[in-house]
This record gives sequence, C-alpha cells and structure tokens, in this order.
Amino acid sequence: MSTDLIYLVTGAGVSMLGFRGFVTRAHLFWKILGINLMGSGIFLILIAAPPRLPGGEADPVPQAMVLTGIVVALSATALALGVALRVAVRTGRPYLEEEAGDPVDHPTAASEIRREME
Amino acid sequence: MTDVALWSTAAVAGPLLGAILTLVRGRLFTQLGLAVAAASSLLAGLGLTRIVALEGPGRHLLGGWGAPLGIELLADGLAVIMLLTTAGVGSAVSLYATAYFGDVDDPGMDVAPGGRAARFFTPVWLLLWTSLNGVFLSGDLFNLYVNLEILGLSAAAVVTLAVTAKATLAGMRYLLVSLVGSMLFLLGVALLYTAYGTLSLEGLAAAGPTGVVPAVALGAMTVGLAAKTALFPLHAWLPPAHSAAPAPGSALLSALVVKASFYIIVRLWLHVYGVGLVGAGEGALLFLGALGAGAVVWGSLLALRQLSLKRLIAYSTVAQIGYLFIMFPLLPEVAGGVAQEGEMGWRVDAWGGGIYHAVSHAFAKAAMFLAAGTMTYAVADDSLPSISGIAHRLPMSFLAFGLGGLSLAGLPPSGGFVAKWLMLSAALATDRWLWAGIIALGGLLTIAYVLLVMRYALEVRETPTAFRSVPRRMEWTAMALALTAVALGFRAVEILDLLDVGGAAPW
Amino acid sequence: MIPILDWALLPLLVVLSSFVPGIWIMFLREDQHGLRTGLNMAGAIAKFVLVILMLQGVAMGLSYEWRIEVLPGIAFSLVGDGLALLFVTLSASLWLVTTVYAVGYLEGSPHRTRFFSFFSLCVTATTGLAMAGDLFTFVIFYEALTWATYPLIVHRGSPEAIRAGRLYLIYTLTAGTVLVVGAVALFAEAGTLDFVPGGALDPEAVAGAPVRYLVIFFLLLGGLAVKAALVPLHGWLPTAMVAPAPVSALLHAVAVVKAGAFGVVRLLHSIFGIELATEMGVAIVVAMGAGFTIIYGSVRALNQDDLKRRLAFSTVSQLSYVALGVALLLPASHIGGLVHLVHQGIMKITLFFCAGVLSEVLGVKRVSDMGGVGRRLPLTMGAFSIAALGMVGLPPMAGFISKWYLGIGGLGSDLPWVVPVLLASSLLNAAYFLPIVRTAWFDDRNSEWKDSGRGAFLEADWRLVLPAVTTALLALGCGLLAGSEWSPLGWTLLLVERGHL
Amino acid sequence: MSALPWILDGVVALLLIGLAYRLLDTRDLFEATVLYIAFGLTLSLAWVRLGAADLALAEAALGAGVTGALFLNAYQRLARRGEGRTDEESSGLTVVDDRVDEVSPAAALASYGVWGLIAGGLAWVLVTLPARDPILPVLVDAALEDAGVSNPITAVLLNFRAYDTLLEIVVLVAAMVGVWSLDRGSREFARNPADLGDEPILGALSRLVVPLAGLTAVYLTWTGAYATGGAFQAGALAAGAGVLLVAAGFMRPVTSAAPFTRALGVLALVVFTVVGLVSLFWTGLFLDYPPGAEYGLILLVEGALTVSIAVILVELFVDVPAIPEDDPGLRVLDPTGDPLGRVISPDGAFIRGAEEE
Repeated sequence: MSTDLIYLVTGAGVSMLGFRGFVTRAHLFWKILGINLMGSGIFLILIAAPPRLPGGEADPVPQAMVLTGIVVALSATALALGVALRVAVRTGRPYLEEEAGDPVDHPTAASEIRREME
Repeated sequence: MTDVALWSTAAVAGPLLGAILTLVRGRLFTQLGLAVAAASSLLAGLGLTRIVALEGPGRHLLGGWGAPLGIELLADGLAVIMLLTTAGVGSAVSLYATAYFGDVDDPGMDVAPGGRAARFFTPVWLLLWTSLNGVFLSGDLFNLYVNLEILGLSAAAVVTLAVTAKATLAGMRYLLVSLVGSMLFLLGVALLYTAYGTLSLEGLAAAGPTGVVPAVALGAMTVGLAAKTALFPLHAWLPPAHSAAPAPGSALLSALVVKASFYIIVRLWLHVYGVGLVGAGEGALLFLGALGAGAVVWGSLLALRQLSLKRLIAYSTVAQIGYLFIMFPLLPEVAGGVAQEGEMGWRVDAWGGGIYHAVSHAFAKAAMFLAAGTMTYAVADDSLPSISGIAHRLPMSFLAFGLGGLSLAGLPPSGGFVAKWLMLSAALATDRWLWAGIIALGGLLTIAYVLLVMRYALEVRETPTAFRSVPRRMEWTAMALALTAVALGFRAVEILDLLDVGGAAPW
Repeated sequence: MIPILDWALLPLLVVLSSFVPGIWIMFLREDQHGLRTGLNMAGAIAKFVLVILMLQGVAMGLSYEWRIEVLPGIAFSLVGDGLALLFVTLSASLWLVTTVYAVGYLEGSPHRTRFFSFFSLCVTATTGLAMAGDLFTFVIFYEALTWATYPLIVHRGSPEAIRAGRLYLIYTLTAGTVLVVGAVALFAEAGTLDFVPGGALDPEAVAGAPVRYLVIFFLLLGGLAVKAALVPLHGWLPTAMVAPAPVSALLHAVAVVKAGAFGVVRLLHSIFGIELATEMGVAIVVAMGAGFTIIYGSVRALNQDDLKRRLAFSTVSQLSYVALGVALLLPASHIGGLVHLVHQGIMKITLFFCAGVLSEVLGVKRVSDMGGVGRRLPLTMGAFSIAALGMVGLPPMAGFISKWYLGIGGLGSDLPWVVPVLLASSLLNAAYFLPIVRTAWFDDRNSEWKDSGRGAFLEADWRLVLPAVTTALLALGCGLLAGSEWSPLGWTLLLVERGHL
Repeated sequence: MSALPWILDGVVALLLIGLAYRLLDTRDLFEATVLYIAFGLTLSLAWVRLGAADLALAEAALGAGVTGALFLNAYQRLARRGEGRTDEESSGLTVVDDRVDEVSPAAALASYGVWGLIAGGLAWVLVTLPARDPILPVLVDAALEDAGVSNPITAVLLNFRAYDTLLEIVVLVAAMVGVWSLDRGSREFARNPADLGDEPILGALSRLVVPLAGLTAVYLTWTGAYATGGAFQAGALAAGAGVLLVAAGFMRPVTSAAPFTRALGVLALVVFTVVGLVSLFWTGLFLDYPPGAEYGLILLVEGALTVSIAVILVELFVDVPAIPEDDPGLRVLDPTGDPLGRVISPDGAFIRGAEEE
C-alpha cells in the first residue's frame, strides 16, 4: 500500500515537473523531454493508483495501457525530434521562436487598401 | 456478421488499408489507396446512417468481448453525421490533392522540394482519415487517446510537408501542443480509471461521474482537447499551422481535424458527464461559452487584419470554432435558473445548431481553403494583393470561395444559416439576448473578412501577376464542397432527426 | 380551364425562370452575346407568361403553394396569393421591359456576362421574396437580394461605385442580421412564421408578453426599414445611384426598395395584422415615420441638381406612401398604399429609364443642363413628363389614383396630420418635378451634348426609348383604366373584396 | 515488516524526482540526455517495485533504450551541425540552451511553488480517492481461459483490447511515415558506405551481441504468451541489434526508398488487419478470433509485430537525424509563399507547373 502511495505522489510530481519543463523551456529538445517526463509521470499514476491484485501484481489493464503508451510516446518523440532537427536546419536554431501573441503580417489590411486606393 | 460490424470495420480498416496501399508508391497505388479509403468511408457512413436511422444506435463489440473488458465501437446519430461529413469532405479533398500535388511518378518530383509532399501526402492523409473515423466511432477512453495520437502525429506531418521554415516551425508548434494535449487527456483517463475502474464511455456515464476526481479529470481532458481544438485563448498555434500547410492539408485540418477533438469534448461533457443537467454545471457551460464568444470576436478581428489569404482563413477557423462552444451555454432549457436534477433537459435547437455548424463549417471551410489553394497555386503567392483580379481568371474558384463564405457568415440559404438560426432560436427562446447578440455580431464580422478577400479578387491590377493555368479538378472539387454547404440549408430536418438518435441527453 | 393553372409548382417555376438563366449566364464567355441576350429574354418572357397564368388562376379563385420543410416547424414555401401576385406581376412585367433596356444600355461595355447574370439573380430574389409564404423564406430571399444587387451597384468598378457598394452592404447586411434575429425571436415566441392574411399572431399571446412582441416588431421593422429607405435609414439609397441606369431603375422601382416596402406590408398585414399593430401602438409609429420620411425626402429632392439623385430622394419620399397607407387602419388607405406600390414602381422606372437615356445619349446628368432636351428627345421626355406628372398626382395619371385613396383614408383617420402631409408632399413633388419638365421643353439648349444616338431608328437606340415609352403608357393606362378589374386598383379591390387584406 | 522496502521505494522515488528536476533544469543537452536515460532505467526499477515486470522490461528497452538512443542520435546531429559553422547564429550553441533567462532564486522558488501546488493537489486528489474493488482484473481473470494466452497482459494487448494495439502500430507507422516525409530520400547515415565493415570494435561487438539479441527477441516473442515478454520488448531488442549492425557498418542504412523496408515496416499492420478482417468474416466481429485459433493467430500477430517494430525502430533511429542540410534551393522559396516550393523563381520562371499551361 505504502509503495503505491509513494509512487503515486512521485507520478504527480514527475508529470508536473515535465509539464513545467515543457512550458518554461524554449529549446525544442527540452520541450520534448518535458512531454516524455509528463507521460512517464502519468504512467506511474496509472499503475500505482488502481487497486492492486491479491498477489501484489499490478492491474493488467493499465499495464497494457502503459505498454501501449510507451510505444506511442516513443513514436511521438521520434517524429518530434525529426521536426525539431529540421527546425534547427531551416531556422538555424532549435528553438520554438516566440511569436508575440497573435502576429499580424502587415499593419492592417484596411490601411493597406486605403494606401493603394490613394 | 451484422451490418454494424461490417460498416464500422470498413470505416476504420478502409482508410487504413488505403494507407498501406499508398505506401507501395506510384501513381496507380496512390489512386487505388485513395479510392479504397474514400469508397469504404462513404459506404460505411451511408450504411451506418441507414442502420442508425432505422434501428437506432448500433454497437460493435470488437473481439467479441464487449465493454468494459473489450472495446466497443458506437454509432449514434452524432457519430454517423461526423463520419459522413468526413467522408464527403475527405473524398473531395482527396480528388483535389491528386491534381494539386501533380503526378507522383514524375521524375521531377525528386528534384522539386515539393516532391516530398507529393509523395507522402496520401499516406499521411489516409492515416489521418483512419484516426478521424476511429475517434468518431470509439466508445472507449483509452482507445480515444490512441486515436488522438495518430491524429496528432499525422496532422502535424501534414503541416511539415510544406518545406518553408514557417511551415516547419508551425508544424513543430502544432505537434508539441498536440502531444501535451494528449498527455492531459491521458491524465484524465488515468484519473477516471482510478476512480471507476472502467474505460468504457457508457460505463462511465452509467457510473454518473460526480465529485472531485472526475471534475479534475474532466478539467484536464477539456484543457487538452481545447488546445487541440484551438479554442481561444489556446489558439495561437492554429493560424500558422493551417496557413503554412499545403492547401489540401489546410482544408483537412480546418474542416475535420479540429472537429475531432471538439467531438470528444461534446461526448464527454454531454453524454458521459451530463454536465449542467444539475444547476452546478451551468457555470462551467457558461465558461466554455465565454471562451467561444472570445474566439468569435478575437478570431474575426484578427482575420480582418491579415494580409495573407490562407492566414485570414485560418483565423476565421479560430472564430468559427468559437461558435461550436457557444452551443454549450445555450443547451440548458432554463437560462440561469438552478433547476433540480431531472427537471431539465437539453435544448434540441442548441444541440442541433452546434452540430449543424460543425458540419456546414467543415464543408464551407474546406471549400474556401481549396479555392484559396487554387488561387495561390495559380499565382504562386499567398498575399492578398497578389490575388488581385483572380476572380476574372478563376471564376469558379472565386465563386466557391464566395459560397463558402456565405455559409460561414450564416447568410441564407446555406447550412451556416440554418445552424445560426437554430442557435439564435435557442438563445432567444430562453432570453439569452447577449448570446444572440454575439452570434449576430460574429456573422457580420465574418461577412467583413470574406468581403475583404473578394474585393482583392475582383480588383483589376495594371500589372498582371504571373499566372499559370490550374487543373480543372481543383476548381470543381472546391465548388462541389461549397455547393454542399449551401445545399445543407435546404433540408435540415433529416439531419436533425438523425442527430436525435442518441441525442444530446446523457447516456 | 387550362390544366397548368392549378399546378402547385407554378410559384417555383416563376422563381426558377430567372434563376436558371442567371446561373447559366454566369458560365458564358464574354463574347457570347447572342446566347446571353437570348437566355435573358427567354427567362423574362417565360416569367411573364407564368405570372400571367398564375394571375388568371388566382382571379379564378385558385391559390398556389409549394413548400419543403427545412427545419422542424419551418418550411421554405412559395405561395401565389393575391398580395404576392400584386408584387410579382409588377416585377415580372417591369423586368421584361428593363431587360430590353439593359441590353441596349450596356451594349459594348465590359463585364456584361457578370452583369446580366446578377441581373437575373436579382429578379429571382425579388420574385421569391414576393411569393414567400412565410417569414423564413422571405428572409432568405431578402438576404439573397442583397448579394445579387451588390455586383450590380459596383458594376462600374470606380472608387465611387465601390464606396457606394460598401455603404449599401453595411446598411443592408446589418439590417439583414437584425431581421434574422427578429425572425428567430418571433419564431421562438410565437412558434410560427407563416404569413396569414389579417395577421398570424394570437392577440392573447401578444397581450401576455407585450414588451417582447414590441421588441420583435421593432427588430423586424428595423430590418425592413433599411431597404425601404425609411428615414433615418435611407443613407445608402442616394449614394447607390452611381450604378448603371437599368440597375437604378430596378433598384428603385422593382427590387430593393420595393422589397423593403413589401416587407413592411407583410409585417403589418400578414404577421401582426393591422388591428393588433394598432392596438400595440406600433402602427402609429410606422405611420409617423412614414409621414416624416415623405416630407424629408421631398425637401431633400428639391435642392438636388443631379437628376438621378433627385429621383433617388423622390423614391425615399414616395415609397413611404406605401408604409403610411398600410399603417392607417382604414380600407381606403390600404388600397391607396398597395396600389401605390405598383404605381410608383411603374412611374419611377420610367423616370430612371429617361434619366439613363439622357446621360447615355446626350451626356446630360444634371437638371440645370437639361435645357431643350425635349426637342431633341421628344419621345423620351414625353414619357418623362407623363411619369413626373403622375408622381405629382395630377389626374388622370396613376399617381392620382393612389393619392386619392390615401387622401380619403387620411380624411377618415384619427390622425390630423395625414392629409396636410399628403398635400404638402404633393406640392413639394410639383416643386421638384415641374421645373424639370419646364426646362426640358421650354428652355434653350444650355450644355454640351455628346449626342451619340443620331441616325437611329427612333430618336435614339430603340431599346432605350421604347421601354420608357411603354412604361409611361402603362402608367397612364393604370390611371385611365383604373376602373378595369385588371388594373392594379381593380386587383387590389378584388383582394379587399375577398378578404385577403 | 522490514523498513527496507520503504527505503528502497523512497530512494527510487527521490531519484526519479531528482533526475527529472535536474534534466529539465540543466542547459547542457548531453547531460540532459544522459540523465533521461538514467531516469528511464530508474523508472523500470519502479515498475518492478510496482509489480509490473513487463513494464520494467519495456521501459528499459524502449523508454530508456530506444528513446534515449533517439535523443543521443539527434544530439549528435545537432552538435555536428554546430561544429562546422562559424557564423555566430549556430556556433555550437544549439546543444547548450542559451535561452534560459537568469531568474532570481525567489522567482524560481515561486515558479516551482506554484507547480508544486498543482502537483500536490493532483497527488492529494489521488491519495484521498476512496479505495474501490478491482473490476477489470476480475473480468480479465475470468476471460483468460478463452483468450488463447495465459499472460494476462498479452491477453489484454492482443485479445481483449487488440484494437488498441492495432492502432498503436498505426501510431508507430504514422511516426515513421512522418519522419520519412521530412527527409528528401537521399542521405547518409553516420558512416560513409566506403567504410562498410571497417570498425573493429563495433564489428566484434556486433558479432557477439547480434545473434544473442536475435535469439532473445524470438524467445521474448514466444514467451509473451504466458510470461513476461512480448512483441514490443522483443522488437526493441531486435532493433538494438539492427542499430548495432548499421553503426558497425554491416548493414547499409535502411531508407524509406527501399521497398523491402517499407514492406517489413507495415507487415504487422497488414497481418493484424487481415487477421481482424478474417475474424470479422468468420465470427461476425472484428478481431474476434475464431475459437481454437486464438493462440495461433496471436502468435502470428506477435511475430509480425516483432519484425515490424524492429524495422521501424531502426528506421527511426537512422532517419531522424538524416534531415537534410540546409539547401540553398529551399531558401529561395520562402518569399514566394508557395508552401510546396514548386515555384523556384530566381528569374520569375516556373519550374514545375509550366507544362500544365
């Protein structure tokens, strides 16, 4: 029982650490790492939270879910790293460039029209 | 083998087999894969619609186990309508794409940077299609999660098919948001499984989730899904991603992909949780609606400020998504009243209006993006001034854009008009004048930005921009979608009847 | 009896008879003049014939209805009842004439494919709106009319035209939205949108929620008043006269403003019902608004030198006769108002035809430049004079008939200001029309004419002159033969007799 | 009751939290990557402690192993990219995050405080959740004898919730197709083809390890039916062998251009779908294996899964860092706005599309 509790709290901690990392870091690799840690934390919760079987075994259904989840996370990581590398190649830097709020291509379309009409 | 089993399998396995076929490569297999996917999706949609209309909701116990041990596919009115929408829009976009990307057997494809997109659009899109159909039919929380991941990965891959730095960054952002959204969804799934020991949507609905844990779970899932749907203020990823993708991809993302996560929100809020049936949930519904209203106003205002055609349309998607969420506060029968449990039902017109908007927006927005794609294809530029006078050269695309805009703005006769009529009716019948005002205002703003584009398209410039001819198929597929959006305005009764099967009431 | 007469599809066919050519023309090449004109004329003639058939049928006591259910309890319905036919006959016949005129007027100008396509769609929307069997259908065509007209207004593509078009859209689209909100509110409250002669609403229900119905009424009125150009919502109309003359003719006489006025008639007659509207006190508001608009429009028309602008303000003024007549709770004023709907259309289209001829043939656009044009264009100016005198209300012109009935109604009304308003308006009409007639006939030529029409079969291109003459004769006939049962007055009286009003 | 388990769990938990904190806090990408692998290995300890042996194996192989390898691989590419450059924009800084703002300890504390509160709330919600009886495990137990396999996890994965697993393969394939779509089809892996087989240490290692790994993979696939193991762990192991072969130069890097690779990659998808369809036409329900044939079909699917997973993982390992170097041709495209870059127009001419005129 106590084992479960420890890992439950750990899961909550790790997942939120991951989420925080995702939010605060600008470097793409850390963002991806953050998502992975978030996933690992949630997997911990999935296994530690439901009631244990009499023999101390974990519930097989969440186990299967986590197994699936690990493969899914792996796939996502692979694609994300690929795209991140291409970002590094195309923009020169592996960062998610901050767009300040909602960017506007040009001052305003309306003023553009006005200028053209004059 | 029951018909439900056959058709629901076809809906998922058809596009999947199509995707496998297209991986063989070559023009023949690309077209074969698309044909298999489109045919099976259309047939599945129609077959399931027939069953649902005649016999009521259908279910398919995958593996023969049934919930909660196994996974069930569920087909009710809402599901089949989304399936049909996806089949219709998907087929048209597939046809368009075969012309847009050119001949994949062309050796020049290896040289052109766009060759990659031409080769890989079809498999990526068919995997996307698989997951869309999978989401609409799924009756299981974890299965929804897996579908969402396919959806997220393939949708991001659609964006990064475009080679520009902008597109790569936009795709990266989209992928990250999508992944975190899925994680939040998974957190909700974990919490619900912990609390109730089942993953079946129906099982959870039967358990009647109330209390802290389900609330936290719903909160986490909703935030994750809202980020994927690009609900204001989590919308910042959408305009770059949808505008940078190749045009058929933009159409699919705006028309269908955002609807999938919206669909799950609807399922969870209405069918599983039944939020708001008791007075306490109304605040949450109002909150969703307020975000929707914010999206309508903010998205429209920003659309008006864009000088890039596809970005303008993308902002319009942000705005139109807002309408989907305005549905929620209009649902309760009594405005602001704290009703007792069981006394209150959902308003049929709000429900019908919201879903009808999702459907007609899918057709209209796909038509607009395809038409815009045709225009940018012709002039190889995406800025509004560069399409000056295009109306005279591509009249059919221009018309398709206009008709799509007509439906988007909710002007009669169109599907968008019917949707707005229904939502207005729900708002006015319960004296929610503020919501009615926002719905009406959004329509006017929509007209404004649609007209902005049309004005550029009509204007004749002294110096004609370079122009290349456009395959005819790209013109009439957009037109067909636009006409469908308009035609939806003439006969809503059957669709609303179909929506009634399963309805908005909690399971 | 001709079997086709009781065919329920007739209203739909009337709508389609211009819709199909409109769409077809859209896909023609610019140089396919013959086919385009042929399609136009075929559509116009077909519509005219179909309407005549329906007219026959209704006269024989038949009624037409075609509907499909769109939403639960809401149908898309086209009906051919007396009131609808009054309007639809007007638009069908005037469209026929205007088509001839437009073909002549636009000869050699660019973008004719687009023009004639939307020209047909515009009439489609008007006839659909005329035959709308319920508010839902009416709203659909009302909005469609906006879209069909916009390309016509901006047709010339000049900055001025585009500005006018934008103003037009801002006014009408906002109005359309208000109308939709009103219609939805009405449906949410009353549960029906059908047009029923004498009013569709249950007085007790209205009495139960008076404020709510008041709000609904003003939402609907606000939506309609913009197109009907009731002051202060008339701002778009004088600007919109930058459009080509046939468009102005259509706009002022047949389509847009008439749609608004007809909508007000439907609102007062077929939704609320005059008695209920009077009881609620809203009819008086409408009447006062109309009265003010009549005077305001006339005063503004006085000092316009631009001929089309003067005519535009005249429209603002004249159109409110319809609203005024209908808003007064008296049979005579009803008859006057409804008949004026038709008479004003015929007379105003004549005036715009003539203005178009003047600017096209002579390049004359201002009243002060019109000296001596009567001698150069006697047929045209003859037509103009007949219509102008009719507008003033001189017997035995058509305008006299409507003003006569309106006056009788005004005398019987409780409102003391109605008759003075009518009198003042007639004087003002005379004050801004008669100088034009005098200048045209009796002054000497006082401006440069480009004079492009010499050597034509008539004084100018027959396609420009004949339509004007035809409508002028029609206006004259409506007055002279008012006693006939086929005149607009006769038809209106028939409607009253049958209890349709 | 001894205190040992407590201490062990406490250490593992603290290690997990500490590693997670540190790897997300550091600026050095290499350090972060290594810490991530350590985290994965520690996590598999936690899985053992939680009675989930299958997960422990999978975590070590996939979570720590393959994912870690992917990160290392990508890191290497990024670092290599930085080396060659002299312009300040990308001079090796890319593997050191230079975008972390210096924050005062108070601000950092506040940030962690807020996130800690959220985590604490989450933990509190979970800990205070009233206990419930196991529901699904009971059903799993009851249905196990009809499942064809005796390992409950395999039964869930390949029978009760086989549909999920089918879609999971779709996820993997989607990632693979996505990665393929990123590169331009022609690239080199870390080694020059000329150097094939010219790596003595790696060569010796692979001669030793690869056959062993292959055997173990087959065994794991087989044993998954009744004991810890299964296609995913086996596939990961085989993939490791494959990566070694590629790295040692025994195998030409597999590319998306190779039809054979593509075929093996989607093999599992095809087999799984066909099995599902056959059962649909046999029993009337998708993936409802015909009675008696469950074990055989599951084994068939597992075998195909092992092969496909191994191939796809090697693919991802090879393909991810093979994103093309910046191409001057691409630079020109951006201003034109055509997202497909089909209009290469330094002189305003269309390269593609011209023939359609």
